Parts: sequence; C-alpha cells; structure tokens
Amino acid sequence: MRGGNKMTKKLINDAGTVIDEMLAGIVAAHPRHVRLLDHSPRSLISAGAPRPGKVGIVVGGGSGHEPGFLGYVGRGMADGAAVGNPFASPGPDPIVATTKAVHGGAGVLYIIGNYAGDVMNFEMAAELAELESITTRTVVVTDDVASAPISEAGRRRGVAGAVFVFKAAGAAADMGRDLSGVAQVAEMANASVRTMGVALEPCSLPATLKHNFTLSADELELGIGIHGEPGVERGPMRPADAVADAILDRVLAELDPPPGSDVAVLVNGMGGTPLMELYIVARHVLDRLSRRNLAIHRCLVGNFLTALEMAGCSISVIKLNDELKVLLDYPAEPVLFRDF
Amino acid sequence: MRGGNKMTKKLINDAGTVIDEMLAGIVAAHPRHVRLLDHSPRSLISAGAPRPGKVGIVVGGGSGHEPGFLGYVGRGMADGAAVGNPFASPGPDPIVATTKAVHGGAGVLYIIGNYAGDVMNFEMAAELAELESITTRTVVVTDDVASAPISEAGRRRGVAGAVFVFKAAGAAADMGRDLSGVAQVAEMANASVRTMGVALEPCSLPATLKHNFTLSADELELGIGIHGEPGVERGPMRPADAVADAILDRVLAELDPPPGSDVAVLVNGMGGTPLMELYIVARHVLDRLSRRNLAIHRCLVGNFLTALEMAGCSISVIKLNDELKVLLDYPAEPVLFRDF
Amino acid sequence: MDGIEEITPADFVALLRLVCQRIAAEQDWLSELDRAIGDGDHGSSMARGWQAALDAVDALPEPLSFSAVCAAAARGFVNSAGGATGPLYATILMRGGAAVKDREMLDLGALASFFDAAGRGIRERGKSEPGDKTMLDAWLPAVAALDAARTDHKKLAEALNDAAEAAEKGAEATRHMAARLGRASRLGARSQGHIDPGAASAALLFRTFAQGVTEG
Amino acid sequence: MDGIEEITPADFVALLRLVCQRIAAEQDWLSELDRAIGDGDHGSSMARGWQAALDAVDALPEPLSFSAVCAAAARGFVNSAGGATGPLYATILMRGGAAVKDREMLDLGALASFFDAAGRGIRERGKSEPGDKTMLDAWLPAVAALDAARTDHKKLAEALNDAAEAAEKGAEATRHMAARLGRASRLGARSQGHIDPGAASAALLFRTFAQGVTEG
Ligand SMILES: Nc1ncnc2c1ncn2[C@@H]1O[C@H](COP(=O)(O)OP(=O)(O)O)[C@@H](O)[C@H]1O
Ligand SMILES: Nc1ncnc2c1ncn2[C@@H]1O[C@H](COP(=O)(O)OP(=O)(O)O)[C@@H](O)[C@H]1O
Ligand SMILES: [Mg+2]
Ligand SMILES: [Mg+2]
Ligand SMILES: [Mg+2]
Ligand SMILES: [Mg+2]
Repeated sequence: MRGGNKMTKKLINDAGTVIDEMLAGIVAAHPRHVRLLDHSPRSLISAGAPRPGKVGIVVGGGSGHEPGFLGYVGRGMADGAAVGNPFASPGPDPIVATTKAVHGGAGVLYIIGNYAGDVMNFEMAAELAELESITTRTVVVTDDVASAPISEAGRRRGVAGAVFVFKAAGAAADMGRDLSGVAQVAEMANASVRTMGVALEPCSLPATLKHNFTLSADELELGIGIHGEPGVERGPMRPADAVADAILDRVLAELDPPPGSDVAVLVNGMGGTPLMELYIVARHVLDRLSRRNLAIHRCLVGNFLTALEMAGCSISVIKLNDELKVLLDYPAEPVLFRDF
Repeated sequence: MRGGNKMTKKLINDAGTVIDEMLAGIVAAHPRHVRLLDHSPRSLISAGAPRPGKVGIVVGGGSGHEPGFLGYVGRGMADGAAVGNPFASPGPDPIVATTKAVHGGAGVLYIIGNYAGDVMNFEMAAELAELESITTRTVVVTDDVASAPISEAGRRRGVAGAVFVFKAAGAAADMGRDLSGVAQVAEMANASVRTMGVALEPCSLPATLKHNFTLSADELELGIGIHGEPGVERGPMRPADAVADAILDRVLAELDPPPGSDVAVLVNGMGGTPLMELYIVARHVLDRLSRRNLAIHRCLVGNFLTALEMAGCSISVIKLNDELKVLLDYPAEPVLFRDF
Repeated sequence: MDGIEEITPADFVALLRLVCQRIAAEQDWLSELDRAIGDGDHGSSMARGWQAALDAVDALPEPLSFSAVCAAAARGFVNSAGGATGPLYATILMRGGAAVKDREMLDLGALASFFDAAGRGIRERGKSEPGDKTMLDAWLPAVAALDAARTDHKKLAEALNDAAEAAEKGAEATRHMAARLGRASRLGARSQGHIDPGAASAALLFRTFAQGVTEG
Repeated sequence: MDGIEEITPADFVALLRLVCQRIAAEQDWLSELDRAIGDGDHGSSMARGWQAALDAVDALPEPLSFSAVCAAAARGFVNSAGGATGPLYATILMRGGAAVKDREMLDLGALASFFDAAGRGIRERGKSEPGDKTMLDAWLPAVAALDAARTDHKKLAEALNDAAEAAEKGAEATRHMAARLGRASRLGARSQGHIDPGAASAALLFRTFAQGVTEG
C-alpha cells in the first residue's frame, strides 16, 4: 500500500524545472527527430515539420503521461506537441506557437483529451490561430467509459484510446488527406474506441510529493482517470482476470463488436506496473476476445499513456473497419518509440 | 517510502502461474513474431529461427526484468530466450530446448548476466547441448561497476549494459559472422560498457508480495542490483543531477573515453520510475558527456532491463569503435519493442 | 484603503497582490480539496497563475490602466496556471477589464460590473451553469451580493464583505451538490461531501478583496 | 527408523520428503535471510526445487534404486528451483547418487561418501571455496563430522546429529564472514552480520536427516 502522508521520492532536481529539463533531455537524446522552438520552449516539433501541403497535427495536454502526448511526435503521427506542466494543460501561447510551427498551409488538427483545461486552452489558441489565418479543427477524445454514462458520451474523459486516434489521424495526414478528412478519421477512431482503467496504487505530483489518493492494502479503484480522478468503484483487490473482466464487461457492452469482426487492443500501463503484469492482463483480454470470435488485428502492451508512477492499467478496444486497419498499419515513427 | 511489512499489490492471478501467463500473453499479442515450444513452454523463439547458417543467439535468465531478456527476441537480436521464474535462472531443460530450436547449424551463443545461478544452469545446458553435437559459446555480461572492484571485474554482475551486448552480437550474427566472430563481438561490447544503478524504492516478488529491502523516506541506494541486491552506498536522497554524477563519476573513471570519441548511452528505468524522471537524468548525463567533448552516437531512455516495480534507474555508457557503431545502427526488431 | 470608496489602478494591483499571497498561503488546502474530487493541482495552479499574473503586471510601464493591468495579468495567468483555471481566470480578467476599461477609478458600481462581466465570461468559456459545482457557485452569489449592496447604498468595504460572505456560503453549498452536469457528476454520489476547489479559491479572492479594502 | 544403521532407498525417499517439508516450513525464514544479502528468493527456490524433486521421485517405477532416485530428484530440482540452488543441488544429488550407485542400503560409511562426493560437486560446480560464505561452509564441516563419527564408530543417528551440529555451527559462522571471494564480497562490510541462506538451508537438511533417522 502506498498513500497516506508520506513523501514520495523522485529523480528530479526541482519541481519547478521538471518539464523544461525533461524536454531538454528528449531533444538531447533524439536530436535528429525533434526540436524545441527557440521562442516557445514548451513546443516540441517533429524534425520533418512543417511539410508543405500536409495537414499539421498538434497534440498536447498536461505532462506526467509520458510517453503520452509529446512522445507521439514524429513522422506518421503528430507534427508537434504543446507541453503543459504536470497534469495541467498548456496555455494558449505554446499551443499557438506549435500550431504556427507545424502549419504547412493545409490547416492544423488539434487532438486533445476531454478535460476542461485542455478544451478551453486549445479553444483560446484556436481563436488566436484564426486571427493569424490558420484554420484549425479540434477533435476531443472521449474514450473513457467510466467517466460518464453513454447518454452523455460527450462529457467522457480522454484516456489511452487517444493512441489509436493519434495513429489513425497521423496516417491519414501523412497520406495527404485534407483537414476535414483527417478530422473525420480522428472522429471515427474516437467513436470506435472504448477504454477503462484501474489503479492499484496512487501517484504523486513533483510539486507536492504527496499521493493524490489513498487505497488501502486490499483495495483497487476501477475506472480511475489518468490524473488519479476517482473511478466508478472502489473495491477489494482481485485476480488479474477478474479485473480485466470487470473492465471488458463495460467496454464490450458498449462496443459490441459483431462476431468475426476485427479489433485492436491496447493494454496500457499507468506508469508503475511491470510489463509482466500487463501481459498477464493481455493474455486474458485476448483470450476473451478470441472466444467471442473477434480477430485481433493488433495488440499493443506497455506504457503508452501513463499517470506518473501510478500502479494499474487500462484496457482499450477499438472496432476496426477496412480504413482503420490500413491506417493503424501505416508506418509511424513517434519519437519516444524509436528504440532500435 | 515503500517497504516494511505491508503487502504489495499485483495484477496477477496466482504467483505460481505468472510466468506461463505472461508468456501466453506475449505470444497472443505478437503471434507473427514469436512462438513458444510445445514441448518446452519456457522457451520463447523468434518466428524467423532457426535460420540455416546463422549463429543462433540465446539469451535468458530470471523473469521480472521485462522487457529484459525475452523482449530482445526478434530479427537482428536474439533468436530465443530461456525464461526462468521471477529473479531465478531457468533450469537446463528449457535452455537446451531453446538451443536446439534456434540452432541453424552454425552453433549457438549464450549471452547471460553474471549470476551464479545463470552461469551454472547455462553451463549444465552447454554440457547437454554438446552431447547433442551443438557447439555453444557463452559470453557473460559483467557491466555493473558497483558489484566488484575493477581488479575483480570478472565477478561483476551483468545489468542493463547487456542491451548493447545483445544488439551488437545480434547484428553480427544477422550479418553472417561465425560463432567465434559473434562471441568476439559480444565480448568486445561487454568490455566496452559500464553501468551503475540506483534505487529509490524496492520491489517485491509475486510469491512473497513483500518488499525485498527497505529504504527510509529520505534514502536511496547507489549501486543497487537488478534483483535488489544491496549497492555500494546507502545515502540521503539528492537531486537527480547529483545522483547522475555519483554514477557517472564511477562509470567514466573506468571507461575514460578520450575526448572526441563516440559513445552510446542507456538511461534505463528499473520499472517503477516514470519516463519524465529518466529524461531528466538523461539531460544531465548527455550534457556532461558533451562537455567532455564526446559524441553521443545514440541514446536510449526507458525501461530496458527492469527489476519488477523497483523505482530507480541505471546509467550505461559504452565506448564505440567503428565496428560497434555499425552494429548498434543495424536494424533490429525485438518483439517487445515493435509498437508502431 | 480603509473606508475608501474608489479603487485606483495601483490599489487594484495591490489587491491582486494580496490575492496572490493569500492563494499561495492556502495552496496546500486548495490542492487538498482538488485531490478529493479532481487531480490535486488546483492550489499549485492558482499559485503559479497569480504569481505569473503579478510578474506580468510588475513589468508594465507606468502609468497603469485597468485594461493594461487586466490584459497583462490574464496573459501571465493563462500561460502559467495550466489546467481549467488558466483560461477561466484569463477570461475573468479580460472580460472584467473590458467592462471597466474607460475608468480611472473603480467605485462600487464599476467593481460590480467588473465582477458581473467576469461571471458571464466564466459561463461562456466554461459552458457551465450554476449548480454544476464549479467556481460559478461562489462567483454568482458574490456578484448578486454586490448588486444588492449597491441598491442599499452600502459602503464599498461593507459591500465587498457581503460579497465575500455570499461567496463563502456559495462555496460551502457546493459541498452538497451532486450536479447532473459538470465535472462533479462524473464521480456520481462520491462527489458529495466535498467543497469544489475552484469555488473555494473564488471565495478566497472575494474575502481578500474585502479585507484589503477594509484594512488597507 | 530409530536406531537403524542402514538406509533403504525407501527410507532415503522418506528422508528427502522430510527435508522437503522442513524447507517448506522454513521457506519464509530462508527468503528473509536471502533478502539481507541476496535477492530474497532462496526459500521459495528451495521449496519449489524440493517439491519438484519429490514429484519426480514419486513418479518413478518400483523398485527404487539410489541412483534412479537421485537422478530423478536432481532433474526435477534443477528445472524447478531456478537460481544458484538448482544446479548446486542437482550436482549434490547426482554426485552423491553416483558415489553410492551400487548400494542397496546405505550405512554410515556410504552416507559419508554420499555427502563427501556431493561436497566436492558443490566446489566444482560453484567454483567456490570454504570461507566464501556459501552452503559449502555448512556442508564441509558436516562431512568432516560424519568422517570423525565413523572413525569413532558412532551410531548412524549420533553421527548425523554430529553432522547437523557441525553444519549449524558452520552456518552460524558465515555470519561473521566477509569473504574476499564469492557473492558476499560484493557487499563488502555490509555482508557481515548475516547468515548465508544457502548455508542455513544446508544445515536444515542435515538436521532433518538426523531427526528423521532418530525419530523415525
Ligand atoms: N467548465 C467549467 N466552468 C467553470 N468552472 C470550471 C469548469 N471546469 C473546471 N472549473 C473550475 O476549475 C476548478 C478546477 O481547477 P484546476 O484544478 O486548477 O484545473 P483542472 O481541473 O484542470 O486540474 C474546479 O474546481 C472548478 O471550480
Ligand atoms: N558459486 C557458489 N558456490 C556455492 N554456493 C553458492 C554459490 N553461489 C551461490 N551459492 C549458494 O546459493 C545460495 C543462494 O541461493 P538462491 O538464493 O536460491 O540462488 P540465487 O543466488 O540465484 O538467488 C547462497 O546463499 C549460497 O549458499
Ligand atoms: Mg489539472
Ligand atoms: Mg535468485
Ligand atoms: Mg485540478
Ligand atoms: Mg537468492
């Protein structure tokens, strides 16, 4: 059990400089793939951007979700990321600067999670970009089934399913679709994906070094948000298969993919959970989907959208049509996944 | 602070089945890239193995280091992995079965960490393989400067530097070198790399759910092993740059790369530390190496060889000659890094 | 400023500085509130935002005007606070500033229109309604109290005291809200029993204005 | 088996079963010892190894021979225990079994050669020396005690009791070792003050043999 009043430990120098130091580390480690804007140090730009005639894709949001958001900058995915403080939306200035830096004349698509801060800051940025004659569109990811009933799906949070939205939209943009075409692809991906998460242990912000919630030694939280927002049920610890079932029950009830159809799956670590556990979960998820006679087109397992050092995972399932299959298979080179 | 007598929580079903379930998850998620042997369920084999005429590479060791060992199976790296229980060497049977499955007629190279259990089990397996007329060579990775003085470098533990050894040897084998040539490359990589780690928080085995050591709220352990073996100094928490300096001081004192030469760097997470912190550490490491007038040929940052959910990191630096540069740049497709 | 009935731009900056100090002092409590029903950053976001707002204001050339102060503070705030608070307070400051942009001094009537315009800005930017368990639930009662005090010809200090009391009551009332709309509803019944952090910090703002004007 | 002077293969299996039970019972303690200077798995490795050894032995067809029992146990152990203990106990069982392979019964002399050959096996497989803070530091004193008991014409039960005492003393002595060689030296001075887990479990093995033969 973590939690209570104890201070956490982090490999940082100063809570006030974590983001700038992280960004400096990223460009130092991957200088051929990304750069920061001189005049806007919270704007991470793909080495290939802007590409004339290509729709620019800007992602962004708070930090602390790494490789989330900024890690998806790279050919075939996002052209730039506006980087906020830990768990806090970037302000309009870095968003506008990123927008201008990736604008190749074909407009810019914002893909963000459905959080009041992100929505309002990107809205302010879009108004400012419009003043500079850059057309933008915004797609708000709302894949978290735990955060609102289906009747209010528009209020749902955006969580790890965003990875599929980035991938599909990034491929469509790279293939040369226009702004409304790319936005349509992103909307389609968002409408096809459902996610729910679980936390076993909390996380802590660099500024507070305090756990942002407390779970007792035999508790877990189903439906947790990627900032530690409370979920739908705080209940007793249970086996991995039962956890996966609790999540899949809700995800599949809504998605209800017909037998014989294709899906892709993401078993996403929240930051502090070992890969061993994620694959144990993946085994049961894939087994259950296969028994439902679904074809697993692709399965991602690992840390894709995290909540600092939170222990837990989320499971995303996306229903695929032929177009989405092609888009998910399209090559991409996101900067924080360029290992070998 | 973690530790003391509290039980940890894990997304598992049963401590006795974690490895088999993890392996089932891996092959279910990546069926086109790896398979398990029917008659030896702890042998993970690359889809492309055996390749006639190519030296087979078998890695292995205890589990709990994922993506360590088994994750490096794939074209251009290892042909197979023998998978042990958490933090425990596999026995000779799965090693022999893996050896036979990847043997393409050109012999098999074992690359393992320097742990009594691994060394003895692979030695027993080599004796058994010899009986079946398969020639093997073994390269034992000994990169951990914290685990013995330089005068007894042969007794040092193998830690994250193994990733460079796998990469170099895997490329050499894929290029068609013979067994002694591939072994020589692996020895060269091992001789060129130095690593040291640090722990902020302990980890716990599935079988015990107890932390394997305790650090108080303001302590860290320098020189920690990837199983939580005690390090060289238990001292007060300090800023990330100071931690990196403490490690680099020892690593660079030994490696002493001449100004103007090329190095590659691995800032490796121990499992529970967010990417944000690893890049903060990477920033200082790269900065210090650059100020020493070294060229950073490549920098890897992330979880490459973990210790379950341990919080902390290790820093590896490898001195590169022209041959190693080519080998590290050679394409590779390790199964647990095939995200996009 | 004791007993003063008109606020100069310099007074206004002094009041904002008091808000900044008060928020910094209550930062941990505000984050604590946000931990219960949000992501635990409201205190640090507000503290960072106000600090940046004041830094931007301090960099302005003399002479100060309300609109210059508000524009600088808004821009400083929104690019530092992050989160929902950033654009909301930027909107508060910009809309409030616009409502009083021709004034050289703010009397009670002008201050009331400042806060009224700000409140309408919150609603528009946030697409939120009273009862959604947000800062609006502290803000709108305070605006109403200022209006009532003006009708009653109360003194500025007294009026701001009424506003602070109304905001505090409004914030306290969010404790029992389980709004159908807004962030709180995501938590269902579990959001009940917790004060909304944005409402709590809005009440702090009105209380600080009241104390600042009263005590000078 | 009280007072018996000769051990049949069935007795031997019964003794191994007692060892298995004893190790299982002390599993947590052994892992605790390993947590202090190693990786904390010695108890679970040993428990798993002995269970697999007994499972393999139980699957053997009758009639049992020492060499069949030892070979099956060795193979079961090494493929389940993992870690250093696997090949070491596999070597112990194989070398010990080879030393008594023509016997139908083990008297004190035969048992002494079993343990002596096993000890030499440990040294070869582990490339270790006495004083390295390993199981050897319990094993070799026990072998020496068996040898001395044989010279003194002691009874089997008494001889095994001597061996167990010697092993326990040997294990206890590892507490003060800070060996130049071996795993312990990696920790430097910090390894001192802790008993070696492999020495502790070896002492349990000898103690269980002694009790098994004494109490039946
Ligand atoms: N749409 C909205 N309209 C009005 N106020 C809002 C809205 N969304 C959030 N708030 C206010 O912002 C507060 C949260 O601020 P903060 O924690 O700084 O931002 P975030 O929620 O992005 O972490 C809430 O308590 C609420 O009062
Ligand atoms: N080279 C060696 N020679 C003899 N005994 C050894 C050797 N290496 C380890 N041991 C013994 O094995 C014990 C550790 O066993 P165990 O914890 O099961 O394996 P591991 O060290 O692989 O985790 C040590 O306490 C020691 O007694
Ligand atoms: Mg926030
Ligand atoms: Mg071990
Ligand atoms: Mg918040
Ligand atoms: Mg051990």
